[in-house]
Amino acid sequence: MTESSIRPTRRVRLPRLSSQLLVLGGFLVVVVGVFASMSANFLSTANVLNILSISAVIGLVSLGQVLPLISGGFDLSVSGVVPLAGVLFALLTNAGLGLVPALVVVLAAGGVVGLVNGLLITRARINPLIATLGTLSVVGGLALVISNGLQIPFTNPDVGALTSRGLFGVNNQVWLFVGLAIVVHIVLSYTSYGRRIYAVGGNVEAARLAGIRVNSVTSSVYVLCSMLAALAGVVLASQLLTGSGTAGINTNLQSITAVILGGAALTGGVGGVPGTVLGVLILGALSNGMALTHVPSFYQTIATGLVLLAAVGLSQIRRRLR
Amino acid sequence: MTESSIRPTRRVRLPRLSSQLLVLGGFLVVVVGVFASMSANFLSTANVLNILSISAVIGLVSLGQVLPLISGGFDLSVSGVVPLAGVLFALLTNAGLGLVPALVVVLAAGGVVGLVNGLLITRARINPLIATLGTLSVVGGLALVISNGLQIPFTNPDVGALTSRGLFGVNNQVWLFVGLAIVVHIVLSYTSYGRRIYAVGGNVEAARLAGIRVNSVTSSVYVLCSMLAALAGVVLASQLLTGSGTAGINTNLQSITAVILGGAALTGGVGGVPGTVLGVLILGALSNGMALTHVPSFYQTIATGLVLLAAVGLSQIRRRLR
Amino acid sequence: MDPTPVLSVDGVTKRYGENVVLDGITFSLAAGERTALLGENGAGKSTLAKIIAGSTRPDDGGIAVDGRGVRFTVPRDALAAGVSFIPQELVYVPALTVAENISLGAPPSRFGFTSPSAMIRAARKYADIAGFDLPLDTPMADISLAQRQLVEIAKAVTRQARILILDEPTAALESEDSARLHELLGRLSASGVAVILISHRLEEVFATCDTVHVLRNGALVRSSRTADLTPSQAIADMLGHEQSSTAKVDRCPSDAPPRLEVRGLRRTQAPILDDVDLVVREGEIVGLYGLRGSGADTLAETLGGLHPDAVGRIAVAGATMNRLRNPRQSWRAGIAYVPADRKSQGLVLIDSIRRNFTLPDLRRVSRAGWILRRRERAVAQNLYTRVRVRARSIDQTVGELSGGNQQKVLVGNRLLADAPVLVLHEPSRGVDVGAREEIHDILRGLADGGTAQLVVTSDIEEAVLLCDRLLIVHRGRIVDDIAFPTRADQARALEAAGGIQ
Amino acid sequence: SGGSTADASDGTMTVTFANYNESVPFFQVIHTTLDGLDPASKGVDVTWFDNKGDASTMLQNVQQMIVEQPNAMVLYPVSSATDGVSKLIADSGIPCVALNIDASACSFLNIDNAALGDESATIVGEIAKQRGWDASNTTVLIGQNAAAGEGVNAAVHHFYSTVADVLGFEAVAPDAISATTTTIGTNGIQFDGGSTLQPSFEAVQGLIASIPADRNIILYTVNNDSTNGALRALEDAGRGGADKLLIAGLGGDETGLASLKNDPRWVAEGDIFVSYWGEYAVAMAQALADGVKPPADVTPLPQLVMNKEQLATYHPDGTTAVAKLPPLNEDNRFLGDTGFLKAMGNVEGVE
Ligand SMILES: Nc1ncnc2c1ncn2[C@@H]1O[C@H](COP(=O)(O)OP(=O)(O)OP(=O)(O)O)[C@@H](O)[C@H]1O
Ligand SMILES: Nc1ncnc2c1ncn2[C@@H]1O[C@H](COP(=O)(O)OP(=O)(O)OP(=O)(O)O)[C@@H](O)[C@H]1O
Ligand SMILES: [Mg+2]
Ligand SMILES: [Mg+2]
Repeated sequence: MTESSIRPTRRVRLPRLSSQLLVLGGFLVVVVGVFASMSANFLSTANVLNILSISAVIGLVSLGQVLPLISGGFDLSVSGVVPLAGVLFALLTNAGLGLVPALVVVLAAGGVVGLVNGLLITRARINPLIATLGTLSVVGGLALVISNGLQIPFTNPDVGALTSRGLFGVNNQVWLFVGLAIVVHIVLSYTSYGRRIYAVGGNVEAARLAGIRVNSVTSSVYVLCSMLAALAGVVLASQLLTGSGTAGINTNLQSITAVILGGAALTGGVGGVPGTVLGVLILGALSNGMALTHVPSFYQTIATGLVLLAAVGLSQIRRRLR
Repeated sequence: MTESSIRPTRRVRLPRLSSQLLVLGGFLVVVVGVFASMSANFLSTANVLNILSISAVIGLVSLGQVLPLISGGFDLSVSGVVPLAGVLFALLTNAGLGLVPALVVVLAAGGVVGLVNGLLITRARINPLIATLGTLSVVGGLALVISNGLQIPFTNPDVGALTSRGLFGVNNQVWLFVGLAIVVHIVLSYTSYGRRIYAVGGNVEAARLAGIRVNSVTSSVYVLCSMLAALAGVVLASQLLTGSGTAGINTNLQSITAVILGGAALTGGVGGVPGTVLGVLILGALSNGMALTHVPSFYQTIATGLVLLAAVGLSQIRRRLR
Repeated sequence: MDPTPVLSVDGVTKRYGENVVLDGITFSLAAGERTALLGENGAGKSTLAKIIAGSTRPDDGGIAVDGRGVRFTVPRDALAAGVSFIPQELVYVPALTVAENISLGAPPSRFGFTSPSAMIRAARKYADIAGFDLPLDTPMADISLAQRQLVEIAKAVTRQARILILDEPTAALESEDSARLHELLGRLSASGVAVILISHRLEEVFATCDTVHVLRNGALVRSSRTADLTPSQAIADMLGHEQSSTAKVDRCPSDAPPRLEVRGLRRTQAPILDDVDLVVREGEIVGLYGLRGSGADTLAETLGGLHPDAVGRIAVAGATMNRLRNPRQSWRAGIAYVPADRKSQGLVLIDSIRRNFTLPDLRRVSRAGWILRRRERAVAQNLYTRVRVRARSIDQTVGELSGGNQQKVLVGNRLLADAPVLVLHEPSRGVDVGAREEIHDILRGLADGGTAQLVVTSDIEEAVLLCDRLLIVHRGRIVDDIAFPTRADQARALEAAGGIQ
Repeated sequence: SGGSTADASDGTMTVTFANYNESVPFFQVIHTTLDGLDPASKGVDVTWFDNKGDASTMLQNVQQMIVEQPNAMVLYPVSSATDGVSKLIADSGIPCVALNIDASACSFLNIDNAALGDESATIVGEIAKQRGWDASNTTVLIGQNAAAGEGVNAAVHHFYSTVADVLGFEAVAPDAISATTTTIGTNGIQFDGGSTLQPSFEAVQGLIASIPADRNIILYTVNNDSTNGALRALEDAGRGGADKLLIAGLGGDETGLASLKNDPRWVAEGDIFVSYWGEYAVAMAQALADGVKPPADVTPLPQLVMNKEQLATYHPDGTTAVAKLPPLNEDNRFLGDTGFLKAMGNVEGVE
């Protein structure tokens, strides 16, 4: 029981985490390198800011999505929450509500959707796929109903300021994303709550026997996930200056992809923020780079699939070589 | 039920399966009853045939999807295989190839996609979500590339016959679905291959130690799933008399929903054809009934979500009461 | 005795369907008392333990802690009341490290914040208290079954509970670790912790426990002080009748041809195998005994096809290979391997007994890929009676069986194929004395029929009783070979396993 | 099929073009037809982007088009969620054409959907009236794309309103029909076909049993993909008889023109010359880059609702290729002054 018995074993864990992050980081560097060599514009400040400002929305959703994924589930309903939040935000601010109260209401609405997800999963014991697919239908339909299928432009001129350039010329939503990424990372890695999420995802029975309030933990991650999706919906609406019942309807698969690319598994118990951020950036750089280098649209779809497989395949090989 | 008293050991397993099927069947009856009371046309021969002929496509995909789900994975790429098969079938028959040779080529192409999925999952150890999402991108993109994004009407006038009314006035594709449902059911329930699929899904490590070729079994279910999806694509194209790169792009979530509604779990090892068929019929009756009673599309979306949650929630409650 | 018992169980009853699993169990436990729960497989011991620990709810009856009635709905409630529980089937988080598993649920934290180093420190403290040397920073998935058991014990210690329930903690432990555990239990009970120990190893029960409660068919048939009871009386209570003699059958030295021959088997990754030579002859039962990390497990796993990186010469019934690439290859070569961990490696818990029985040899019950239902039922029913599984029927889900009965299903399904070589890894893990005897009888019967058997066990007594020859493994080498071992050879075996020549 | 790289230095003009959704044939032909006309040979380099029908992709594309600093840009916006991208475009100062859906920072180039609906309804309505179809025996089936907003759906709403007028149904104002309307009085049903083949097929197959078997049916939708899907469902249900069904197409695409030519049920086609939208949009982009200010708020695209007789005049070989595009009018005459449209030489009266 001396130090020495602990030291050597330490080696095992750290490289395991960072090896995957390294592969992902390397992959991002390769993607960036390829596009930079193809187009001088790719690494221009303006374009990098573009990548970041576009990635912020899917990034926020992914920061939410990482929580249910670690806990062993996932949340398809974010694709309904994002447009619902945008529409709601537009309706509320247009009705004269201030930006902050409107934001609070929208986040609360997101929280309610998450709570419903949580209850369906923990109380009604409906599996996360069906539960969140069901709420996706309901919430997505609601977004269209309350907007009557129409686009709702903002009448409050201050809305655009939410996503305008801020500190160092970087858009506010990017800072928001960075800040929340740090917060979520700290929560996951350095709080008892975060460790409980990993425990629940790693083995729910073990967590239950260890006295963890499994149902509360599970419900809470869906609440947080939906709230982050609602926030992403507000950001997207303020980028578009319009509340739209169809804006953001692909965010569920995109965010799940980013999080899994970042090392999470559908079986739960693994994953984290650094990998997720890398996953978001890889997908963002890829889609921007292909548009910038004028890859025809259908080939973009094909290339995205191939790159996704390559990225995940590589980190698997790296893992097996250990 | 007298059977069971003679062979008392039988009692245990049958009711467990049928209790869930009963709930589902009951649910279907309720759905049908509600719509029948709202519209006299709902149970008209013509409309029932409509429900069946529309359900056949998603049914064929679901018969494929049930295999990966039982084996503990799932296949998102069917949404790419269905349109690819339709486009390919249109191009091949328009180029003068006979219907049967064209069908064989299309099924083989589907098989290749499935094999790629299988290899990605078993050899590259990429998880099924990412692997099949990746091939979905690639295959879906391919469908658009080879059709150049256009609809391809069939020039061979015999194509329509594939899905025309056949025996007893029921469309051919319905008979195809019924036949294949029986075949898949028999394979799953009465063959050693079927047993192995359940074992792999139930505990992959135990299956491996029991000497089962886990990789072959896993790969094979993806091959079969893709081939059934390709067949569904041919049926859909011949219903539409057009090969379209976007026809059938929702079949992945729809089929997974039907299979899970039918009692399968994402964790693998359970599920089967009878439940899946009921799941397909519930979804088909619901969507037909709402269209028939002129429910606006946004509300249809909401109602579908609610019914889905109700159906799964109910069978859960029933299961817990046991 | 203490006037208010720390735990009293009053008329606890539990039914599964029509099956009465526990029938009005009543007993109490004083602070510092160490009690043993004994009973056959399926008698209801684990169910009772789970009820006390709040992970299962009774249908009837109540529990009082410190004289106050409690109603646990989740394990959390029981933990809060001071009850700590290690279940029979270990439940842990494979992806998390040992340290994280030890502090699972209650990581050391200040204002809700914690850190990996704080968890390591806390875990080291409790591992030290328990006296275990654990690789704290290794994921749980990467350590051996025995080590996982130790982690679970350390985890239970962190709760600083007043009632500690251990469900067959020693089933997978070798003697040294068992001794450490009992020493730990002694210290805890001295400080006032009440201990409930469930075990099929009667010697340890009689050596360490103050009182004994015997369950039979869900009823409490005996509560007494250990001092007032003999092991054979306890066994009679468990079985409901006297046990037939367990005397060792005399067997002749074998000069039959080798069925399994291993030459120069090497593995460089830890745990290493260092030039292992081994012969098992037709009809011979060879035991393999070694301490944790010695390589005994690894050797068995290699023969099961789990370590393709172990290279040498392996000859099975004539065919020679230089390695076994996967379990299928080893199975096809004629080795039936019973893995150590029935839950993760052995059984499909959501499937029925029948399906589990026939899974490894579906060919026997099918024709042209078509399952012959009647033949399958007959084969399964036959095995069911042969290994004496106690269940409702061959159609019961394996996950619903008691631990020992699951073990019988596992052993049974590997017997189906009549393989020429049988490698058994902890074959009687968690089975009761009667059933262990039955399994031993079956194995001896198979040996008489010519099957060559290699038995890896952490139970030295089993090794000595069952085997015709006992090989001792230390640091990846076979260091001793004891023919026809008797109880007298136990000390020699233990010394050799510890590296003392 | 990507455009060549934009390069303004050699005197050619660069235009970036963000299309609505290239996997949908309706939009795809805008791209392929313009590619086929080889704009580079007429001094314009066109670079293509695909909004993929997704508002955030559109946002990303607009950002990137601005990074490329073209001489002008064409945006086919996704829905009307355009205020955000308008702000970016306005800030960039790059001249911009909004095609079909308006964006405030861009000059709007569009067809008149309402007029298309009205004119189609007049043609079909008259034919139906001659056959003796009236409120007692006729159902009008209109197919919207609910999520696309009123701009697109105006065509079908106006169609119903006018056809109701002609056939003497209960009068319904176009704006009385919304995205959630399904039953319109006793003679109308609106379904949501999402502008695409399969969803239209499924929607109509679902509701077909609610239309009594002896009813005559008039079918009109927002585009021909949708119409074809609906038609397949009607035929499947045995409701496709030539004496019981009348169709007005919208799009002027290959299938629409072929059907107008060969299909007795298909009696009108709203030809919006959609294949040539790219040509007009690029011409307008060139005009804007040259500093021209369009005279009207909406610069009209050519459109014409054809009956069977008119088909041969405009599409003599039955393909979407036109002999001559219709002449310009006062509101879009400035397009004819651009070098691009002159070089194309396929618009009547423009040399
Ligand atoms: N996959 C693995 N990765 C890293 N270390 C491992 C792995 N498997 C086993 N070990 C380590 O090897 C050591 C011994 O393993 P194991 O228990 O299999 O040996 P054994 O000789 O069979 O022991 P015993 O018979 O006492 O169970 C342990 O310290 C364990 O941590
Ligand atoms: N979930 C369940 N459903 C149905 N029956 C169950 C369930 N759990 C346990 N049983 C039954 O309860 C009885 C008692 O099981 P229990 O696990 O308590 O036995 P045990 O005394 O611990 O046996 P062992 O020594 O084998 O561990 C067994 O017959 C078992 O089949
Ligand atoms: Mg037990
Ligand atoms: Mg061991």
